[in-house]
This record gives sequence, C-alpha cells and structure tokens, in this order.
Amino acid sequence: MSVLIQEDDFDLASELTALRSGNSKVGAMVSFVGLVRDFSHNETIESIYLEYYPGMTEKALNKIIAEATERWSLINVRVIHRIGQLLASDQIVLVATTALHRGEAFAGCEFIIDYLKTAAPFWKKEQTKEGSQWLETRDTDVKRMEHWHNDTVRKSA
Amino acid sequence: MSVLIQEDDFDLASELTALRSGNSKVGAMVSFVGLVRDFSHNETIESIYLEYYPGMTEKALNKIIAEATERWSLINVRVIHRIGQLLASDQIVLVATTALHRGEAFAGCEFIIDYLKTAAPFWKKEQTKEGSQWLETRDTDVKRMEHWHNDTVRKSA
Amino acid sequence: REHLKITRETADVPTEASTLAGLLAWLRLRGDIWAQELADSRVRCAINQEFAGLPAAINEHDEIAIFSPISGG
Amino acid sequence: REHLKITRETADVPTEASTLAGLLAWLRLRGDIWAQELADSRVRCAINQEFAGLPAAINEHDEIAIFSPISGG
Repeated sequence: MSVLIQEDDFDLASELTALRSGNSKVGAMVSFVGLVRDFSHNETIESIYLEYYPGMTEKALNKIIAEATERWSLINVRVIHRIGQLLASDQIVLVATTALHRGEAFAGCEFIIDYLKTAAPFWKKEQTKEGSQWLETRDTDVKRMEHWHNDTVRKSA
Repeated sequence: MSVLIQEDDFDLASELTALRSGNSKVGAMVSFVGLVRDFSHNETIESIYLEYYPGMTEKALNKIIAEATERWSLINVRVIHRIGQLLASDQIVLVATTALHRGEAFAGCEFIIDYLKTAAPFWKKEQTKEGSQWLETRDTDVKRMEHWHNDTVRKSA
Repeated sequence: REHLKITRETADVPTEASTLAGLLAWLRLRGDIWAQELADSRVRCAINQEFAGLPAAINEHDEIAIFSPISGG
Repeated sequence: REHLKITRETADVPTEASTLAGLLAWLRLRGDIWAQELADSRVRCAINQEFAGLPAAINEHDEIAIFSPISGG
C-alpha cells in the first residue's frame, strides 16, 4: 500500500512486477494508467502543468486507499501521481491493485482513481504561448465518484 | 485489436507499451493480469494445465472483443491467453484496453475477461502426483458474465 | 474428457440424430460413462466452431464439438 | 489561484471570522477579485490538511487551505 507523488516518470513494468511479487496468493492484478491526451482539441496548448498540496495530498490518497481496502479485500495497492510539466502522451497517474480474485482488484482500482479525481488535491493547468488556464473538476468525474455511494455498489464485487 | 494464444510467457511491459503507442488520443489504459494462485488450498497440486480448441477459441475471443468495441469506444484491445503447463505465480492471461476516457477502458477490460471466463473454450486441470482433475466453470464467473446482460449496465460508462 | 479417452472421432450418425440433442442421445446409448458425462445439463456444444443450442440442426460434414464446462482465464 | 497572485499568507483574522464561512466572507471584503474567486460555491476548504465544510470552526494556528476546483489524475 504505497503512494508516491513525483515529477519523474515511472516505469510501469517494474511497478507492476514489484506489486505482485512477494505474495503467491495474488490471482488478479488490475492497473490503470492515465495519459496526457494530445492537444488536438486546442492546438495552442503546449503542455499541462500539475500542482499538489504537499502533505495533504499524500494524506488524502492514503485515506482513499484505506477506504478501498476496507471495502474490498485487496492484497496490495500502488498509486503514483506525477506533478510538474507534462507533454502529450506522458503518463500522469498509475493506480494498480492486486487481490485473490479479479472482482476485488477491478473494483478497488476503479474506486481509487474515481476518488482521486475528485478528492485528492491536484490542480492541472493547460499552458499555451499566451498563458495558462486552470482546469475545472469534470462533471463526469463527480458523477463517477457519487456512483460509489450507491448502496448496491458498496456491497458488490 | 489482437488475440494471442501461446505456451510462452508474455512480457507485460512491452505489451502495454505497444498497446498505447501510435495513438496520441489515448487517455486511459486498463490492464488485467490473471495469475496462478499458489496451491495452499491443496498442497498435492503441482501445476495446472490449460487446453483450448484451436480455431474456435480464437474466434470466440475475437467475437467477445467485437462485442466490447461495439458497446464501448475502445481504441485498442490486447488479449493473450497462455496454454500448457503453468506453475504457481505464473501469468495466465492478459486483457488490456485503451480508450479516450477511463470509464470505457475499465468497462471494456472487465467485460472481456468476464466473457472470456465463460464463453471462450479453455479448460484447466489441476495436476497432482496421482493424476489430474478438470475444473468446473465457477458459479461466480457465470454471475459476473450475466451481470453484463443487465440493461443499465449495457448503457453505463 | 479424460473419462471418455477420446478427443476426436469421425462418426456416421443415424438420421434420427439430426440435432445436437439427438446426437447426444445417440452417444449416450454407448453406455454408462457416456450417459453420465454427456448429460444435456453438463455439456455445451459447438457446430463448426460456433456455440450452438441443443435444438440446433446438424448437417453433413459439420464439425461438432461437445465440451465439458469451460474454465479458462 | 493565478488571479489572486498569492499562494500562502499568514494573517490575523478578526474573531468574527471563526468559521470557514466567516473567513471567506472576511476575505471577500478585500475586493472584487477576491469576492469573485472566493464565492462559497466555487471553493473547497481544508483545515490542517483535512477537507472541511463551511461551518467548520477555525482555531488559533490552524493551517487553512482554500482551493479552486481540483483536477488531478
């Protein structure tokens, strides 16, 4: 169960290898990688820039992981979130889970990224030659997060 | 969109790198790896052995992928399933998806592995010194597959 | 599968076995172990590499597969 | 954030600003841009690095954070 916030890129392969090693009960590993999409929707954008709130962000992520492990029987969890300047196709975030069975690994992974999007203090801005613009929370992210409050969802998987 | 059935192990890192490259619109990549759990539930088991139905199994997997891409807007899909003798902690199966947004990548990945478990002809047996035993379809796998027939699920994500 | 010790066989089936249900019934006549392993509720069938239900018709030269429960992944 | 050009400030707040709602109201008195950016509906707050609602009480030496909408991942 570990959280890392860093400017550097992460090596997906070694993260996943480390995550599943050391416990031979692991039957399922699910990973999510969020990537910077190209800027074809607005070609003046040259990069994005991510900030966080040192101290609080780590706490918020650990709290999200704790809630996930309370809901589902997860063997291991890894969250890495990058900050600073990122270009198109760069990796932004990794959420990976292992469990005995896939239902738990899937649910835990999706829950963590859905909560991260709305409850972990990160801010993203798009940078153009002229300046930059902070992004708003996406409505669809709020809806996805709220979906987990639903009682049938709480108990499934 | 490609399917591979092979005895050899697969390199998760290069598979995922290949999957996301070549399309800068990819915003989300989700992967599932199924692993052989240890045999602590029955220590006489030494390995498992997987068979398939050449021709039909590939067709069945391609059909599952086609249905997933019809339901969700997936950019790329990769399925690799191993056959032959496998030991504890070995990788059995990879399902990986890319999409613009994570909802589609998660749903497509989970749908494909759920259908694979019940609708792709693979057979698994547990091997002990004394002999071997073919496994039955797990009830929980059938339930997970049926869940996708639900109308609200069909339209979500 | 192991119980029947046969993985592939080419057979001339009687005309009354013109559906999967009919074929299974005919094969079960071979005796105890066949009757037990090929119970309608235990097997799934494919015709020419596509899943097919018990009422499905069988035609000449069709490739019929009778499966024990599948368990991949 | 960029609009206010301040990322961190240590301030003596009047006693009537003893809740987050009170603090926001007091900060909005600083003028136009503050009033606009710090509308109750736009911001989220944290006290000592934990999310907190507008009625939450503020105590001496608390670390208060006022966020614009978050957008990570």
